[in-house]
Amino acid sequence: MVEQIPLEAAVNKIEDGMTVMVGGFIGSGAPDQILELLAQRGIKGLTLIANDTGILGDALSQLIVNRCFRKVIASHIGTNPETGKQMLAGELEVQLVPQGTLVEQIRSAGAGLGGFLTPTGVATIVEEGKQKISIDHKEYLLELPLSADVALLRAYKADPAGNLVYRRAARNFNPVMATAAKTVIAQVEKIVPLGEIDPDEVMTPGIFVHYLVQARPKGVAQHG
Amino acid sequence: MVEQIPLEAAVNKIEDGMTVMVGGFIGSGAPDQILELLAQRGIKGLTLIANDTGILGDALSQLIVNRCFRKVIASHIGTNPETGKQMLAGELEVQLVPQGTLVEQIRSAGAGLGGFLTPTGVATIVEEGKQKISIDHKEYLLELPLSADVALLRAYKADPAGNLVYRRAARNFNPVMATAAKTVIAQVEKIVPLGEIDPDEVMTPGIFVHYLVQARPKGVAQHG
Amino acid sequence: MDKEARMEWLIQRVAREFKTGDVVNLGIGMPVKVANALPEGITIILQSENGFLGLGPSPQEGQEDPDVVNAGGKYSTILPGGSCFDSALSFAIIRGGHVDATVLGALQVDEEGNLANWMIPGKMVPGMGGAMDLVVGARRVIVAMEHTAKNGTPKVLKQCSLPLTAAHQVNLIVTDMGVMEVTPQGLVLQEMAPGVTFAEIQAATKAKLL
Amino acid sequence: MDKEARMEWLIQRVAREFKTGDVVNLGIGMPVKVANALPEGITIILQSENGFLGLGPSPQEGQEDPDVVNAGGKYSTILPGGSCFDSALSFAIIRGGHVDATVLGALQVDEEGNLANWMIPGKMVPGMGGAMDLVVGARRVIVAMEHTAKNGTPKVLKQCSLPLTAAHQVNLIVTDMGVMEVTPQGLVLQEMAPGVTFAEIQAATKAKLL
Repeated sequence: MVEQIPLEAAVNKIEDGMTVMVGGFIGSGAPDQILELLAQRGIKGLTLIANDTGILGDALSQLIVNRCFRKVIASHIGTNPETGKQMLAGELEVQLVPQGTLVEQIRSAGAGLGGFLTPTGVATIVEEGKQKISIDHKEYLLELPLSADVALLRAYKADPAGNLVYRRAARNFNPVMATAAKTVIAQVEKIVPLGEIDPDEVMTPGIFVHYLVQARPKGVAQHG
Repeated sequence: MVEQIPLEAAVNKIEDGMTVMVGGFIGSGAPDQILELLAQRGIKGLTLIANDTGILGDALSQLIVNRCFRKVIASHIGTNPETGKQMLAGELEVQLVPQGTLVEQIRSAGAGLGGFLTPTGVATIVEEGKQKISIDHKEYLLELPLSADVALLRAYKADPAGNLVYRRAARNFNPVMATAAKTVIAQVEKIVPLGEIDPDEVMTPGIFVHYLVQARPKGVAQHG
Repeated sequence: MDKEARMEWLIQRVAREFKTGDVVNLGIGMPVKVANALPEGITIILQSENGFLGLGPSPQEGQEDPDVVNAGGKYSTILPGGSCFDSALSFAIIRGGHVDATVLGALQVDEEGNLANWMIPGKMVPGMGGAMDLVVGARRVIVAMEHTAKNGTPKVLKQCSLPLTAAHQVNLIVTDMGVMEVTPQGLVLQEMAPGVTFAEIQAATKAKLL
Repeated sequence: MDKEARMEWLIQRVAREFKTGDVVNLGIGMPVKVANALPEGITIILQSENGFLGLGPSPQEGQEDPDVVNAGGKYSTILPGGSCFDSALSFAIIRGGHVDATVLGALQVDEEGNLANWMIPGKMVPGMGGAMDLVVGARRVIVAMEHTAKNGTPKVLKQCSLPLTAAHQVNLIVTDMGVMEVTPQGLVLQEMAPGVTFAEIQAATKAKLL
């Protein structure tokens, strides 16, 4: 059952040491208000699963700067030099995963699969420690599912049933992460009455969502 | 590049012996007009990949009655008794696959994966001949991708770029099959001008689609 | 109680297994009747494995939408707040543990929670459809069936003899004679239908009832 | 020809590799300039791996949509006929062979078609992003880069020494000095930039040019 809660209550759902998935792609479609408040709190020891670690100055990057993570699993950290600095200094564990593998690992967890075979990463350092399986004389890596305690998402609109609709490129990892965490919290621009979102328009069915946080309006209206 | 062609031209793309995916779920969302004409032609030796073999009297069932298939890969054949009759008489090869495994096999092919691990079918006859892999002390079957020469789909609307939008429960296997065949043919209720389908509304991006067939209007208008 | 009343009891009994907000997939046939028997105040979300959530009652005559059918191919409705999706997401929902309960019929079920409900070799081979995924993926698997076959043969067994749908997945068996929970120790009889005695239900069951 | 003119030649040359309707993913940086250099009459469909097809030019000032950014995080536009999707479908498109060509930069590329473009151990470790999937999945992989590193060191080698992005996947190498096709026999020099001699390009290349 989905519940609409204030931003503060959403942030309080996240505890030290948890594994947290964060939607977004270099900030686009990231739940910035949840991340901002989380960075202000003294949270520690999180494991982050996300496409990237944001771009220096944005909400997600602030969590890196504030050293809230013990470990980062991402496909790209180049847009936030602080992540690489902490990694090279041995202060942060970073596991780099090909983007298509990362999203498929998350999907795999959400879909109850035990893993999948991908040609991506064969003959690279990505294959280290992984089982290789040949199908029709082609080599694949067996990649395992990736789940989280909490998924922090951002959507354009929601209804009281928790159905989510994303907008444009802000969709990215969000709908996939919605399927793979014990607790799913979505920051949404607007909440519309039940029945106003057409069943064919829904991108994340409400059964995946536990908490909705209505975003504070920005100084400038973003979506008309 | 997508091309709009007449029904007859679409049916002519299908040759004896091909492997054909057919969208739909007990007729709902099945490309009935393509299937009807195909059944009238003397096509032979096809392999069918579909959720089911239709319900006796519908377009897909007619292809079974006319003995157009050499082999059927489906999750359920109970709604068309003719399929079971031919199978038990040894006249038709039928491979029954759990529905979730079937759709995932098709997705796997479309997504360039070498296969996936599923808990479905473990300790049943579905596991026969398949590799079993344990992950975290849980057993999974390694299921392989499933692709086709042609996918026959049905959509509600399309634009000239080939983007498809499905309606309600008629979506089912259609968008997944769109990704896994060399040639993709969609029977659509209507074709709207370019730009009229919002990018967020698209369910199958046009790059997957090769041919659009405008459906003949029915005696009774179905979708307003 | 006559047969019909006992079947009605069965359906009412299954309907009491849910709490508001539960996501439930009901098999074709008898299980689907459970939706109409929910206790007052309980609202569940029905999943239709052909591709939507928010399965509603049958449409009124003349209101049928050819694109809204349930997994049995019958005209249906989608309630406000419902959502449609493709078969890949539908089975991600099912296999991924996002369905709280599924209710299915059975040909045989045994004291280890094994279920056979999809084929009789050489005779009835309709295919498993979505049943194997549902039984493996749903958090709680409830078998709802007549206690014995039409000819009186027990269907609740020590060990299934028909090809399995899945092993060790059934949690609860509700029949027109009683309610049995599958535990590591075996089948624990939780409840009997009104008028049924322990001797009667045990006699109609091949497994020992605890 | 000066450096700038040769880089312009490179981009024009890459742009001639496409035919109308091709689905193309262009890497960040120099490859993205290829879109503006397409020969007249050629229309390709650009994929942006963060989640859409129909990537258009940068928006005019004041017209930026915060939800429409390219894979480099820069404001972008979506052309009519474009479509948005999640990252799972985006990489199904990429890995599944539905992208006709990808154009990427390289740190090193060798005569076997091996590519290194994602890390220098201990120094530069930005991550592979979508590059490993693109290089494995795209039907045609085109490397577009300056022929040598800033210090003049060859980047076209007999064998890559940096960690690979993928093995045996590069089809064509286009640099500011020439165009090399990767074949089972080795690198076949197809074309030289205006004013470049065979001796010059071979001297700047560690692999033998055929």
